Amino acid sequence: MRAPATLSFTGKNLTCTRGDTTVFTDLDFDVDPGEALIVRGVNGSGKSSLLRMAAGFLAPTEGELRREGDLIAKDPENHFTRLHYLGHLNALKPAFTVLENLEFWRRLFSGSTRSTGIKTDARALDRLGLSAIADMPTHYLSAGQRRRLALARLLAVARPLWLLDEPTSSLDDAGSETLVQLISEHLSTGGMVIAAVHGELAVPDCKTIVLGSEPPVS
Amino acid sequence: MVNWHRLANPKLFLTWSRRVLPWAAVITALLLAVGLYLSLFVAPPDYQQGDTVRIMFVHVPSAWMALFTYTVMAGASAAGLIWKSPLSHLTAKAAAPIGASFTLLALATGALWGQPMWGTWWVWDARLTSVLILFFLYLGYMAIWQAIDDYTRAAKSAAILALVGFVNVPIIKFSVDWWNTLHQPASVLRLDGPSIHPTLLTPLFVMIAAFTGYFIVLLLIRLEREILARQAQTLRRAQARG
Amino acid sequence: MLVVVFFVLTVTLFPLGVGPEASVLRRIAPGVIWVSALLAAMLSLDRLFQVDFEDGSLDQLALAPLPLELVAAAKCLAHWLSTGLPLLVISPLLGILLNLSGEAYGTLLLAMAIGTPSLSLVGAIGAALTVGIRRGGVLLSLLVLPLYIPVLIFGVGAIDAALVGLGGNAHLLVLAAILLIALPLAPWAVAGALRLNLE
Amino acid sequence: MESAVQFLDMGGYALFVWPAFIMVAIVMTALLIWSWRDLRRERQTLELLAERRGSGETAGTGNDA
Repeated sequence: MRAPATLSFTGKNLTCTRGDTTVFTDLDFDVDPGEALIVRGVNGSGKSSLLRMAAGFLAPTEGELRREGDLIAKDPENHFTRLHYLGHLNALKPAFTVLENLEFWRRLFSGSTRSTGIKTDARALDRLGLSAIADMPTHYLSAGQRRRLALARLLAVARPLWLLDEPTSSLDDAGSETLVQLISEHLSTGGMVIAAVHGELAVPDCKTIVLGSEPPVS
Repeated sequence: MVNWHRLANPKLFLTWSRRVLPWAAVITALLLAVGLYLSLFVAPPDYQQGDTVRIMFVHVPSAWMALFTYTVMAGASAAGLIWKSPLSHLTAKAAAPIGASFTLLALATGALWGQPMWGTWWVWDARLTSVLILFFLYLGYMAIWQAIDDYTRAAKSAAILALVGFVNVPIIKFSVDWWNTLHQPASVLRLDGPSIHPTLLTPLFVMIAAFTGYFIVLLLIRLEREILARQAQTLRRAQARG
Repeated sequence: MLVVVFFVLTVTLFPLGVGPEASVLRRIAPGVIWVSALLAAMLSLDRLFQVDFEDGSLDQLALAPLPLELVAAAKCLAHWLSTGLPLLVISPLLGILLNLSGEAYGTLLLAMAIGTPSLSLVGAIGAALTVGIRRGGVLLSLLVLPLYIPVLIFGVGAIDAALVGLGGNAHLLVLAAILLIALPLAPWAVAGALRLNLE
Repeated sequence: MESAVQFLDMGGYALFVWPAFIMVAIVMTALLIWSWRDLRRERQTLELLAERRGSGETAGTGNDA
């Protein structure tokens, strides 16, 4: 193991109960900068719960989540502002155009003024092949295009930790390839990714944990 | 964060409450008997209101219990949110229907008391109106428990509502009192009379004590039922998956 | 804008119900305007957080660099600008509709200006508590209307006092006090309630 | 006997005093009985579940509220 990575994101014997059912118990994981963690498991095995817990939305019933050594529960804001969370829902307003949606979130997240952000928005849209329809209202977009727009948010504002819940859902092959490239680039710049997936996500040398049936293997 | 409250508390509570319940029931019964005897037989009729003043011996305790129960609910909700103990949320949930019943009793007895005096069943008196609004706060609290399926979310939402309601009770009381004095010159026959005659005080306090005892007995019963219902639900879920 | 139409429509119902006599209308004008404003403000509350909850924006709002309390305050302001302000602007017109006598208009505007923000703040708490609940709108009105009563009483009281010539300052001050209580507490309660929905 | 009738009359307000007391008595006892029956029913269902669980599986897990 390399020097104890101070920038790592770790979870120790996490237990998650939803209502009264225990979704998973004493689960450990740790992700260091430049590493990806793939979460597998059958439907309902708690993949989404784990990601929402990692994001700090859902407090673990037992166990601790630490980022760079300190508890995220102590200072959730600090954790929130340094992660991207991509859930099943894309958080897009149908009435806004593609560019307006991206710009809204970019300005809210980075707090930067309009001018500097224009270039990053354009680059993000271009990277995901949405430049052509930048001015189209979002409710005209297909599910795949909406998913790409949600992914564009990851590029528009640089944040070290990506939490992706089935990011490839409704993406076509080209889209999935782009996603894998984006993840690899993010990892190469020292970013961290935790992704819940079904099927394959061709990210080289990444850790995997499986929820549900058999005990997690790291 | 330390939540040792959570684990030990319910079982500890159940053993404790089963021991306390019979005693509380006996004391309450005694208080009720004494109170009824005093209010019906011993207390003299009021020189102005005659015997209708006896209704005060059930009206005032009911209204007082309605407010007391809401305070208990707010306190339990605050404790539930701060120390994250489900027992507190269950206490508030168990208390709500009791409080709502007391508000209804207060309104009904108030109408029965007001009728001979003002010839109408409902009087927009400041206290009666405040109790009516308190009844709506109770309905809102109970409705939110029903509306949300997930237990933890329902408990916390209800707790927030109880606290928001609690902050508003004095504001509502103040504004209704002010509104009442504006529209109705202070009527001589205020519900509790110009000043309560000393001989009426003792029965009143005994009745209030009896009502409080009744509240505690009922709360313990309802709380135990809530705890057992939760445990049954967990067992059912476990078996469904087991 | 629908809110304003609802407001005007509700107020016009009263003369049809109560009868057109000017003296009666003048007497009940403040009450009618305020009750209608209350209902109008409450109508648009359930969309305040429900839409964001359903399309996933609520999660992203929690990830924004500003605290959730500030997001809640911004939502309350947005609700006031979209409902409270239009109601404020149109209320004199309704005063005319109900033969409200001349000297009360100043106090009417002042009372509405100080009172309607409290409606948005307190209403936002109800909206946040009923996010994600089926048929939450009905529950929302049950939760929020009792809490609106103080604003109603002192809002109408201010106008009545102005009509009688005493001047509604005392009532406006109480309305301001209610607002000052709601200003810090409401966003805090709303944020607490929203966090529940993040789980 | 005479004072009994006079007592029941409540100085002419019998129609108001007695209903008030009776109503309070009815509501309070009804609430008490209803809650008590609820509790007993809950205890039975819990025992039932516990038995089935006991026979069903060996490891009885301690559960809490």
